[in-house]
Amino acid sequence: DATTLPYLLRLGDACLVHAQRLAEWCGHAPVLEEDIALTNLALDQLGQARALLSLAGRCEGRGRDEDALAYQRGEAEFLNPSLLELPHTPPGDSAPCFGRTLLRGFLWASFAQALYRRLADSRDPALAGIAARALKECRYHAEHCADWVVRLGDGTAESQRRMQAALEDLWPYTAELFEDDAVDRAVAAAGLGPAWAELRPAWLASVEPVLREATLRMPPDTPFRSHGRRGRHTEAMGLLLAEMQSLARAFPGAVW
Amino acid sequence: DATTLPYLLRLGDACLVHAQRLAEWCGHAPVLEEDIALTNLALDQLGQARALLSLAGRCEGRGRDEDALAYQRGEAEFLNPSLLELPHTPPGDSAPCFGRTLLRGFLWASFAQALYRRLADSRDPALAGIAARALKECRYHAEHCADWVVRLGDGTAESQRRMQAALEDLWPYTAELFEDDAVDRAVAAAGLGPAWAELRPAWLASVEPVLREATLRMPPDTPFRSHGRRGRHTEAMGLLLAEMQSLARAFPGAVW
Amino acid sequence: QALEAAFEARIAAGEFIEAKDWMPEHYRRTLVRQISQHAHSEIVGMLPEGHWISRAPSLKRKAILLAKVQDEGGHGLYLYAAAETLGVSRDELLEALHAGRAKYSSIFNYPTLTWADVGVIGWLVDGAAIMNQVPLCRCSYGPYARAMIRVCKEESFHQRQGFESLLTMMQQGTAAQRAMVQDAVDRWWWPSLMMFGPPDAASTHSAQSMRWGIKRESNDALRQRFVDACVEQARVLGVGLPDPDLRWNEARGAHDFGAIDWDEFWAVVNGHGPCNRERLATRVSAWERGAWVREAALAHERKRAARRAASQEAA
Amino acid sequence: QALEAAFEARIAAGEFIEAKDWMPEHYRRTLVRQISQHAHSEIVGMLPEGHWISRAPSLKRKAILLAKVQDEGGHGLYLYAAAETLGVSRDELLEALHAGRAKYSSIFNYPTLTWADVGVIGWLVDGAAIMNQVPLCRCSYGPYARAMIRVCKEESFHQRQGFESLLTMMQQGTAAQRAMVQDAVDRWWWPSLMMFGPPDAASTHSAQSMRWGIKRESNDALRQRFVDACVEQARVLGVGLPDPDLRWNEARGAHDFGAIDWDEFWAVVNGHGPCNRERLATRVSAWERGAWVREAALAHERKRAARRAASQEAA
Repeated sequence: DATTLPYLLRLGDACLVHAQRLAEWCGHAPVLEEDIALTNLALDQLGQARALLSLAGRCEGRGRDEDALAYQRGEAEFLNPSLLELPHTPPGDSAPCFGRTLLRGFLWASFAQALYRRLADSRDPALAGIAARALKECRYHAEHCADWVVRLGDGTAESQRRMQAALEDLWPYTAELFEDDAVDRAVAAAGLGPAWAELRPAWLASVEPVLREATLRMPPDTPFRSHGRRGRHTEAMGLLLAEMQSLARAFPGAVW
Repeated sequence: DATTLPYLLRLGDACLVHAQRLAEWCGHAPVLEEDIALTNLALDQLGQARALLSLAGRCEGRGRDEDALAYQRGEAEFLNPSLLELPHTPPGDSAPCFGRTLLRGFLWASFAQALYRRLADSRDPALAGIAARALKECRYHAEHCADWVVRLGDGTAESQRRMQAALEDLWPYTAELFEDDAVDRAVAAAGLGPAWAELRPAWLASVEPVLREATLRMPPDTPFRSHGRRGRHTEAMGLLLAEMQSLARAFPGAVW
Repeated sequence: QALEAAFEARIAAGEFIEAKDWMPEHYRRTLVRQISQHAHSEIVGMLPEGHWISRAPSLKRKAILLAKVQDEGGHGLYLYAAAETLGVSRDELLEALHAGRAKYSSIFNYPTLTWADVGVIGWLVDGAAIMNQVPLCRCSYGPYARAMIRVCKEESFHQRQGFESLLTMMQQGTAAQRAMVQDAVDRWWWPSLMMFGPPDAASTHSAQSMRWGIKRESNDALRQRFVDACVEQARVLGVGLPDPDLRWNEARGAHDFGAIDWDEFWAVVNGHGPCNRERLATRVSAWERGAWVREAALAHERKRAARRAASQEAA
Repeated sequence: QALEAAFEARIAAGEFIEAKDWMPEHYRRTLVRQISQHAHSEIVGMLPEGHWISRAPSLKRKAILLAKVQDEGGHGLYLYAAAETLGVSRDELLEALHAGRAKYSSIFNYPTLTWADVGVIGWLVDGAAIMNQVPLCRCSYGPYARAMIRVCKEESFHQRQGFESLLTMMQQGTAAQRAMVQDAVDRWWWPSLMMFGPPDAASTHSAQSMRWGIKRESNDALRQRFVDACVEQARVLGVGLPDPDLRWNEARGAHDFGAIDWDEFWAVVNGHGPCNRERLATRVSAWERGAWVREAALAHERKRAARRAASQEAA
């Protein structure tokens, strides 16, 4: 129906876009162990994306598979929260910031854990199965990222400054995760999954202690709102998709 | 025939790719006057590219216009020398280097002047007409860029260091401009235009005094060779095309 | 007092004030604020459209867009020059922008998400800018008025180009292109209406500026004129305007339109728009990355001057 | 002398030398050079293939490629660990790489220009690497031999995946895809043959290394075996190999093949290959950009240790 599909795409696209970003570190991380760990996160997120997009395609019933959804949609049809599409490079900076990546990874994995925990009880057994598996992965992601958030927040003066700046950049984008809307309400009413807005207390409960341990100050709420879940993205999204889809679009009819 | 087309594409693609790179500075230059000047260079190069690609399309006789050639070809079909596709950011650096851009602009405009001067006498009146007009533009480009090369070469210790590094990076790519091959020989024999290899003395005569005034040391020749003119590009080219062609490819059948 | 009276008399007579003329400090400050804000808007305004240069879908459109963004840089140049006649340097003005003390037009804090945004910015944003700026061609300060004449002429050209590009997509394009245009109109319509500033009732500065001829028409009057013009243009394009309350009011001889979300307006003005952080950071970073270039140019100039002096001495 | 004789006897008996065992300094140095060069090759080798992760044309292929590049990072880890058993730290080895004192496999100085390059690297480059490395699984130094067993197992898997991806394109793909595969084979064939090193006549180090079992077969013998295997695989794929002199020699029971351009080989080894500058600069910049992260991690560790110590004292 008209609400299940966007509900699944919001999560599936988030995983896909996050995987795309995480993979940018492969070969470029500060230590070899993190080249491997971030690629691991990317692989897990990609696996979740594939399962969710495949399910979305079946649910849509128009014959689109994971690749049709990943490679043949336009920007406005992607429904990931904007948080996940932001570049690793802070606004105005030149180089990608590892701390920003890990902080986003932490904010998202904490959210994803809360969401998958509820989705594991979904009335839809396929979705429940995906969620049960993903939950374990996200638990590891949240731990790995939280370790780094603490290490870098409570590290040197410079790392503290960078992490606080990253938090101030990223925090406004987390508001979108909990915006209530008709899609979420319908899905929640049908027992398919929770309205994301319900997850805020659980999310805050897992996020706050880590930020505190990392000596980071939580930014105040602002009227800023991103709207990726409604298909209105940031300027970063078009460039991400241009690159991601370039090859698939340049070879119509190809089999890979 | 089979040699005129690649001969025209080598030059037309060089102008197109150079315009694409120059335009990246628009809004990001070190002084507002250079935002405007570099955009001017980009516009001139784009105008030359359009004229040359249109001529190439007519010469090919398969109904491809400038846009079909710019947006629907694969990487290996682009025949610009690799020099023009290199990013403004030096290898391993984070930010684009204005000096590197102006140095490349100078090396290329000096070459283009020498080439257009000869093409203005082409047996093909359409090509001769394009060349006559482009020659005036390139004279201005060479002057503008040379001024900056001197200013930055003979400026501060830091600017000298950056310019020397840029010269050492870019110089090996200039060897390609003068590689002799069957395409050039056939075209020269037909009186359509010079073999690029013939232009080396004229080019060196205009380049050397400026580099000397800029206090830059000309790097020794090395066995390094780039092969963009044969369609074998650098890793930068695929990403440049992915971005440039993304919109055109995502909307098949569109009219803009 | 005599000076002030003479100044007021020239204003009243509709004469231009020139750079060398005496003027009240408040007049000067108001002008510097307004002109520099306008100049900053031009150079920040290069960014949202510049974002699409690399992806322009045809070489002709790429050339048009490049030339347009270049013109905006040119407007920035004239306007900084006009501000400099008031005794403040471009570097000082840029410093104020980079430090967040000076403002630029809030409209440029919205993102350009599709190619149609480029056309819609030409049509609606440049259209609103012209509506705001044409009266300034008769502004009391001569250098500003003359700069605005040139700016307005070029902006009108951009506005027609933007409209023409949308018309091509709507009339000759695919269904996907038409949907892209409609989506862009939906996103830019309300922010464009906000470009005329707060309702007259809430607008500061206005009375004094009107009297000085720095401002010549009220926010609401200009906004109404813009809406009336756009309704007809939207009909020609074949796009809808995203306002269910928009309708012709025979009695007023004008279109009624829905309530503007002023909370959004103030949020964006106060730094919480979609791209405020990115726009400013991009400008600051371009400036900082260019520091070595500007230093080298100065160093080279000094070396040349020294060499000239030495060779004259030797002669 | 007694130690040396015992060492030589164990080598002769085909026994493993372990980290704690006595070994001649030259043996140690040779091993450090070879193992670290191999480790560096793994991490530099992440770059050319990593270049295509963002554009992988299907999600399945993206996952396979990610996992493969991750495995290369893993190989780097085992190999640095094996080198560390010889008393040299990973940081020292990286420092030598970044300063240009240590080498890595020259093959990674070639660019990946199309998606087919990813498949061809799997097929030919990993294929050649396995051919080189399988004998090292029986190398005399235990930690290296054990690392190589694991590496070779994974590389074989990668090689099959690369081959399978090419087979899919050749058998189920479009004409454009088949052309892309052929183009990639044309570019990678000769550099792959160069991976076995200079001809035996020109090869240094070899005799001693053979005696120590650090190397077990000659460059030319391995190269011949590789060519013979590839001819059959190319036939299955339906691609041509870009060598007009390649043909079966019944008398030798092996394929004759054309002359390798050793000038190109030495140019690339000596820093003048297509991507030497980019590869090294990319590694150095990743390392330098990560400095603040590594420093912060150390600082945090010190803080924690201090807090632990303080709380134990208090208790």
